[in-house]
Amino acid sequence: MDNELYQEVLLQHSKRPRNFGPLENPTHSADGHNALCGDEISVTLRIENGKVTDAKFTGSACAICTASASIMTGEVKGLTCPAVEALTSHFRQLAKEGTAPDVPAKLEVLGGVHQFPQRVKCAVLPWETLTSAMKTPVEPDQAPASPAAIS
Amino acid sequence: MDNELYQEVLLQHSKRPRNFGPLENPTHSADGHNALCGDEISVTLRIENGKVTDAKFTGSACAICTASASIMTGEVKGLTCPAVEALTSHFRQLAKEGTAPDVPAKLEVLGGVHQFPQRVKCAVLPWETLTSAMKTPVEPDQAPASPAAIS
Amino acid sequence: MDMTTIRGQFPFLHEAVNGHPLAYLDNAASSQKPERVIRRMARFLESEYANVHRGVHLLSERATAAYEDARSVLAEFLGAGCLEEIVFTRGTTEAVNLLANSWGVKNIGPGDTILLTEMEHHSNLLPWQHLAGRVGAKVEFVPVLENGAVLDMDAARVLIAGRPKLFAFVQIPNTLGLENPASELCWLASEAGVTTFVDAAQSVGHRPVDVREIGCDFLACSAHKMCGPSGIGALWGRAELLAEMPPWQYGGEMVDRAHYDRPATFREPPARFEAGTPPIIEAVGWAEAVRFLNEVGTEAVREHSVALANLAAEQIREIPGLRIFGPGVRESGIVTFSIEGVHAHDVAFFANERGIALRAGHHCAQPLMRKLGSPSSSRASFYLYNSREEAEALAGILRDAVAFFR
Amino acid sequence: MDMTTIRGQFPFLHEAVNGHPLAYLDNAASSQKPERVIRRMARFLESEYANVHRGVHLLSERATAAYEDARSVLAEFLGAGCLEEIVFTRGTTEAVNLLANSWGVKNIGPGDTILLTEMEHHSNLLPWQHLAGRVGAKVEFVPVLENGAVLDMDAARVLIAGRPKLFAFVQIPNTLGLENPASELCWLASEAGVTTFVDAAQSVGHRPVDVREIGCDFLACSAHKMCGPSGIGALWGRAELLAEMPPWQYGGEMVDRAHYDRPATFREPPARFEAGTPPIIEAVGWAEAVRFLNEVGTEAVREHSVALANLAAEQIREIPGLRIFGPGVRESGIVTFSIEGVHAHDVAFFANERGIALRAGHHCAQPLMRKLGSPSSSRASFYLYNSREEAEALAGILRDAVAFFR
Ligand SMILES: Cc1ncc(COP(=O)(O)O)c(C=O)c1O
Ligand SMILES: Cc1ncc(COP(=O)(O)O)c(C=O)c1O
Repeated sequence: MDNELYQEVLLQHSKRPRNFGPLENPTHSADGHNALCGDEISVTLRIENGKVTDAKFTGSACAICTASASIMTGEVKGLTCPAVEALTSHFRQLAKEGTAPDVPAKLEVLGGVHQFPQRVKCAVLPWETLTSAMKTPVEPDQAPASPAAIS
Repeated sequence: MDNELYQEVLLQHSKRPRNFGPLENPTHSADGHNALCGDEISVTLRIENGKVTDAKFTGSACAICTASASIMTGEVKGLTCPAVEALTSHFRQLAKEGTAPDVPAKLEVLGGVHQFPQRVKCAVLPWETLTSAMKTPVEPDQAPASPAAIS
Repeated sequence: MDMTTIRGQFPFLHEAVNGHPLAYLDNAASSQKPERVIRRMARFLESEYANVHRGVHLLSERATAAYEDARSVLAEFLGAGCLEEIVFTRGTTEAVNLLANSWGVKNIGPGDTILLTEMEHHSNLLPWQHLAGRVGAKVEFVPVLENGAVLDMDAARVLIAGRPKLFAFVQIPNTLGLENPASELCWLASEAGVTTFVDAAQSVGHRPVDVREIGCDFLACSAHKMCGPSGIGALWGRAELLAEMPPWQYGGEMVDRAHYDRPATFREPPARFEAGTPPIIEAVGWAEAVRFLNEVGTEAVREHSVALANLAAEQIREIPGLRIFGPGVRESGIVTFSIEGVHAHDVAFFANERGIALRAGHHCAQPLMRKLGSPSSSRASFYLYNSREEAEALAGILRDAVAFFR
Repeated sequence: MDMTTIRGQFPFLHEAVNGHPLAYLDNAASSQKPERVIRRMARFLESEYANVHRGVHLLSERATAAYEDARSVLAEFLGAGCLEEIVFTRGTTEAVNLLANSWGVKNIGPGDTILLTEMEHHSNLLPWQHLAGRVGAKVEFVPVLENGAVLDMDAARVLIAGRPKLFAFVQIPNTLGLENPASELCWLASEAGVTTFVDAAQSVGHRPVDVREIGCDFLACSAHKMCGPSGIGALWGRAELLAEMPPWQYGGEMVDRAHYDRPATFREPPARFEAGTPPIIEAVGWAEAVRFLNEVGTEAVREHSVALANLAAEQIREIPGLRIFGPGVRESGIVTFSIEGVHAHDVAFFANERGIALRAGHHCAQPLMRKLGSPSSSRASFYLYNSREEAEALAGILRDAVAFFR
């Protein structure tokens, strides 16, 4: 297929996502889903001293969403929470408009979605889930809910 | 106006309706109305020994409805209740189809409405009200409700 | 407004009755559609149609884009804060029922008051009476004064100060030819902390309507009364109020997660209130109607319609026994009247034989017409494609009708 | 069926995607419209349009005649006892909501059971769950067996024998490619004194449907899924049941007498259930769609669609990791599938680039798809204008998608 959506590097991320799987001892987590197309994703974080020290994801999602989550979890590791928030808002702009300031080169491959309005939500979903994860501390004795546990 | 609906004799009945006004000592009465065009009519009867001995009507209705009530009240006087029922069903047929068996000549002027489906209800309303009046004895100490009393 | 250009855009004007050109004066019941609305709907069906929202294929993308474009066109037309404030319904009636069953059931309880006016259309009366019966609230009415000439503003002030839970009123009634001072009423209500709903079925597309200028909380209108198709209307509501409202109808598109054994969770407005396949073709046609009206200008539409109504009213007022309801000078394109000794139904029938389309009956305002002493009346209502000639023809025909029937 | 003639009547077939002809396989979501339906609606708007019911003028008479003609065309198409048994709604979803809020609220109380199946569309699930929550009733489900191949008839017998107040089930689910034995289920229910509702959104216009033959009490369908416009559908109900049902929405046209100070009285069905200006243009378009389908023959439509679904299913079944839901042999035009390692959303996107319109997602049947272990799947659904070539193209494109994404 010859279009600007599924670029090779994006396909690689979707076929072999990084940071996919359960995170041990997460401090924060959240589930996200796209009611319209069926993407389901969970993001788990370890936040220590105001910094994201580790980030992983699980779920069942389309190539765009999976690649976005794969790249995202790599990029946010080591950032302070305010830096993650800033990056998230730049990423939203990238997905909607095709360009945005201060976006790491690795994320730019996702700029192509802006030409496909129905897919923007797929690219943005991991970031929305990340935002809600940062606000949702994990109760010590309660394992994070995985999407599979919902059915 | 030149059409088969408002024939001269019908217009005369609507301008100077017969049997219009309150009936003294009615034994039966009912109100009828056409929610779609605003015809309001009351029919009062005196029924003695299974015969309609007197019939009158009041109300505010269009020319077709008024003429129909005027002719109807004249025609049913002196008929037995079963005969009124039979006549009513023949009249319905006349209004809907333009002809019907056993219809007194005076009623035939109303056959023209069948060409104007929206007016059939106007012609039939007095007869429907008559039917329900025959089933509704007047309580001795309760005057029949006139449509004006409703507002 | 250039009448030749405008009339040239309405195909229905080619129709005739008994050889008479058709003068359509039944606009308050529903309006005719310009060529471009008819064409837009046909073109949409030929090359852009599919179900909306869930599809990733070409036609579904086109249909979704056209449907959501309609929402934003309407949002802008009404001065909405954002397009999520527009909920598509079947029409004004469904919008009021939605509001009563969602906002109403949540916010109105035993002993509460719902304030209406005496000049409401049945669709802004019956849903509230039913709700009041269901939850044990009561309904009060701001009276109409002097033969229907004007709303009793003193009474309105007193009743609003009594702090009803809701004040729901019509901006332009479909009977009286008057216009209520919507922004003043909403200002009084909001000072008293009273939520407001404006029935704008007769005003949107007939005069400029801006929800922020009016200052209401909710407003409803119907496409078919403003050059658009049947089958669609809208409820506009302030985003923060819509966000707190429970769903009313349940089904596809409005749900977030559904389960066999647990209650579902629902999406944000407007999706929450649009269960099932929405009126898609209708939204597209409506957007085209709004574009058309924007080009003509709604203030020009208002001036034209009111001028014709005044012209007609002045001429028919001379007829002995004829009574016009409402104010001496028309404030909308509507002229409702009764003629002593001639029933409205006969008037309309007679006028039709000469090519003039009038409406007869209670105009879905039974209690009002009963109060005014005329359970059945005739109505001529004017809109942008009507002409001076049409307005002038009315008086002659009514004179003939009087001669014929009286 | 002569495919060249049929395809020639559908203007959308002139569309192309990236130079590929458009193969529209999203019919279960909504169908395309033949030229004659599009033309009929335009012609109606040009020379017959007005509001219905209350008018005595020419256009109002024409519009009323066309609107009521549509009711009788549909009544005959469904085998209704009389035309008063047809209530026009926005669609199937609104029909179910009407039934739940009118018949349901009146007849279902605390401790009662509403019986559904596990394969319901959200629109025949959520209104009942909401009603159950509101009145304190409970919802039970007839299970689906073996990968969604068939309804568990033994369980159905037991659950029906438990005498639920209502058994509401889908005749042709929009996911599984199966058809439920509607008359057998209704017979079991009526033997047990259980009222029945059939969701016929996917069956009316796709196979012969006769309400007397099915033996149900209520049935609903949507015009847009059967070559008709959006914005209209119908609830059919037995006259004696409709007669006992309270109104649901309130407004113009459905009221007999309205008052300021007393509850209103209401008209007989169907008027009682059609508050406000109805979908007029839509009814006229729907009637034309029914005439078209009557000429083609609904049994021929069924055979054609099922044959194409079987053809497609046989070919795609060979693809490694591809799983088709439902029975081995198709009973409707629907083929829902998932592919291991390739998400449905990507499949649909990929197929669209080659001109094939598929649907991806939960198909408004979240609990079912979750039970089948596939929250998101792809669906190809066939209708009368689809061709063998289109069905055959599917397998090749899916192979390419697998190579691309896996
Ligand atoms: C003032 C007013 N409100 C509400 C309505 C109801 O609108 P609809 O029939 O489009 O729901 C009408 C139209 O009949 C109206 O004139
Ligand atoms: C089986 C079934 N029931 C109900 C519906 C709802 O129909 P509508 O969206 O037209 O209200 C659909 C269509 O989406 C369906 O497939």
